Amino acid sequence: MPDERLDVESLHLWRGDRHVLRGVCFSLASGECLQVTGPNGSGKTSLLRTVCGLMYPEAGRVLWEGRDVRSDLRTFHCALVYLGHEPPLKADLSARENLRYWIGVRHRVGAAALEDALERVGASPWCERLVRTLSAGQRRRVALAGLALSMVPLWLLDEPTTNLDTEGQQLVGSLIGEQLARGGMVLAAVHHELPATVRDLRRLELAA
Amino acid sequence: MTWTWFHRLGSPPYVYALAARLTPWFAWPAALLIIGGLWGGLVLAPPDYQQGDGFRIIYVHAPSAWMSLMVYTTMAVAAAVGLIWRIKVAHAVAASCAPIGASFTFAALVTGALWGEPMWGTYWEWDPRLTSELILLFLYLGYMGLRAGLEDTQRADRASAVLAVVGVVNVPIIHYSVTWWNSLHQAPSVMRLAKPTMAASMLVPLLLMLLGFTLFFGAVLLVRLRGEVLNRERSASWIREIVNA
Amino acid sequence: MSGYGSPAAGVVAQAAPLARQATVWAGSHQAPLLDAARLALARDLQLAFRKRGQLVQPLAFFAMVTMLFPLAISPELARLREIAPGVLWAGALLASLLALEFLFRDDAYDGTLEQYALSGQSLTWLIFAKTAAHWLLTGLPLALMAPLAALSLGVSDAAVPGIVASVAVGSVALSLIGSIGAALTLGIKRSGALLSLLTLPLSLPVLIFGARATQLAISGGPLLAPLELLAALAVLGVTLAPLAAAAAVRISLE
Amino acid sequence: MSQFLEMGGYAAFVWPAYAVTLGAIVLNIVWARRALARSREEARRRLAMRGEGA
Repeated sequence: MPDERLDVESLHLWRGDRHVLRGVCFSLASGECLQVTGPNGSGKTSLLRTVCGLMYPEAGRVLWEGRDVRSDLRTFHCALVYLGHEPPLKADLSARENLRYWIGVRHRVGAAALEDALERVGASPWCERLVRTLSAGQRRRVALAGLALSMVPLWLLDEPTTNLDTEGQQLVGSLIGEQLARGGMVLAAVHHELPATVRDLRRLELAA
Repeated sequence: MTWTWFHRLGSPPYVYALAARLTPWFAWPAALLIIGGLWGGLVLAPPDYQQGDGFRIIYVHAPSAWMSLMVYTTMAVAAAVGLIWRIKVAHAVAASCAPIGASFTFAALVTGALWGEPMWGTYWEWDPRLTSELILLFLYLGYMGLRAGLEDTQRADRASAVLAVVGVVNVPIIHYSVTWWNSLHQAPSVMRLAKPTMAASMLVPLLLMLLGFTLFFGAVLLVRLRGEVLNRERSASWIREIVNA
Repeated sequence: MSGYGSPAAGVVAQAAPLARQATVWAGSHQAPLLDAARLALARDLQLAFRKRGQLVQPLAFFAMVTMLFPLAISPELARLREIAPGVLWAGALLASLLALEFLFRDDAYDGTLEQYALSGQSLTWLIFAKTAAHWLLTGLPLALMAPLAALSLGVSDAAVPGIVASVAVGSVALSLIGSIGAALTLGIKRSGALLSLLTLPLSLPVLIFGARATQLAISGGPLLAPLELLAALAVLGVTLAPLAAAAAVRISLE
Repeated sequence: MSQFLEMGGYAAFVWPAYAVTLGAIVLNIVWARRALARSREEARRRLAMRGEGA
């Protein structure tokens, strides 16, 4: 297996009484971005959570480099980062502390890399402030800094542009672009289209 | 070959049909055994030389206490199977067990207290067996409370399964600690179950009752199991046949 | 749930060099497990010290409970001394229960638990680290405060070391047992009563051995036996409870 | 017969104990049947709902 590769084979997921995912199939190779669209409640978030192994599908498999991720979830998790609806930040820690803990649990973070990431998302001026004092858009930027810090091949993004201004949305576009250029892959559930700067974009439409 | 029956036990329609077919095979022998045990225990068995006719409570107390533990163990084993192999039917079994076990634990407590009054002169004695039984009741209530608190059936199944397994690991520890605690504070209890010298005329009705209660548990479990299996199925066409039948 | 070997370098690092020499994914820098656990512990401690008010609450509660008994029973020290072990342990049990509700709740809300579960680290260890933080923030302070409460109940100061030891060891087991209940009740609104119903029966052995050790400490008897039993419970808890709690956390994320 | 009912002076304890246990048995039967009926009803309702939706 020379390349990182994600294959999703006919996922079926039920939530209570609802058949949320009805045989979703796709695959992602190095340098590819898949944009998942669909109306509210069509299962975009569920798809991301099922792919990363938080939810357990009734049928179907997720393969990473040709192997079922269920056989070794930890290895798969080392290769991905998942960004949910809400940035995973503690209100009572500063932006910088949050990043240090969040990403530090995954892998070692150098001080310089941390500052670079904060600089990159334009968070340097306010990175000492407690997250509870930050706006929703600023929090989203901190989460993006975490994304930039975690050098992993697979990004799973749930509505990455929510709450961001135009400039912030461009930032998401360029971060994704860099990730693809590195040979990484991105799976993004979006309501609003990803910025046009993202090339090699493929689409997956989920029905309601 | 030998595994096919095991796999079929994971298939809801098969289990539903099997449970329906098996129920009478448990229910009728259970009824006969319990009636026989009652007759033997209340009429045929002679009064105890120390406790007189008061000892006859044993024929309902001991089977209830046996049920409380046996059902909990069954529940925990089913829960563990469901948790490890993600078998829905196993979770359905575990969920069916809890109310049955809780009701008999309650019965064991009440009959124990009613036995205690003539024997100890008080309804409630902090006897290790009764105390453990009381805690077991709390474990059942906790299990059912957790199930009730979680709305999503799948989550309720898995979370309550963890609790059942944790509980079954704890039951021996709790019993040991309560016995240890009791030995510090009072003389050994007066109540002695299953004396080795128990006469056959006393023992046989007890065995009949124990077996009868166990089969009764099987029958009730099978009825409840059908309901729980239905609750966990969503679109299968076999449900249509059952519901419209 | 955590039966894998150490994630070590991660498969990415093995796969990447073949295709793209240039890209080095972070999988190759996966933080050692102990570093990750230490970071999780440090995060919880730092957060707790940012909210000192919440830190004091269980202690204040414990003091209040201890105060209730002299008022409700009698101010006679001889009688209070007799019931002191029960008062101390019932108080400690309830106080540690009070703090349990917050063990995972905030982390579940803000997505931290999700990130832990997806970190590639052993969730069991991270949960253990969180439980350790919980003990440092409630169990240990309670153990240090228990002698004060005991002295107010007429216990002689010779009993202080025994009381501290028994509450310290016993509260380890209490925190661990409680972590299971706290993880199971995640996502249930108003889970306080349910949490008590789940946790208290399981905590009973701790109460029994702990109160006995305290009693022996007060009467000057040999308290090693109950203390050893308490320690055994704590060890059993350390080995099993984080596994169960991690399983419960995963279930809550499903 | 009345001697049997007296239970050697223990009637006040023996009969309630039997009553409670047999009560538990009867209640289990009733509850189990009711639970099954409820599950069937629920299943029927869900099928009907899906039928209308499709």
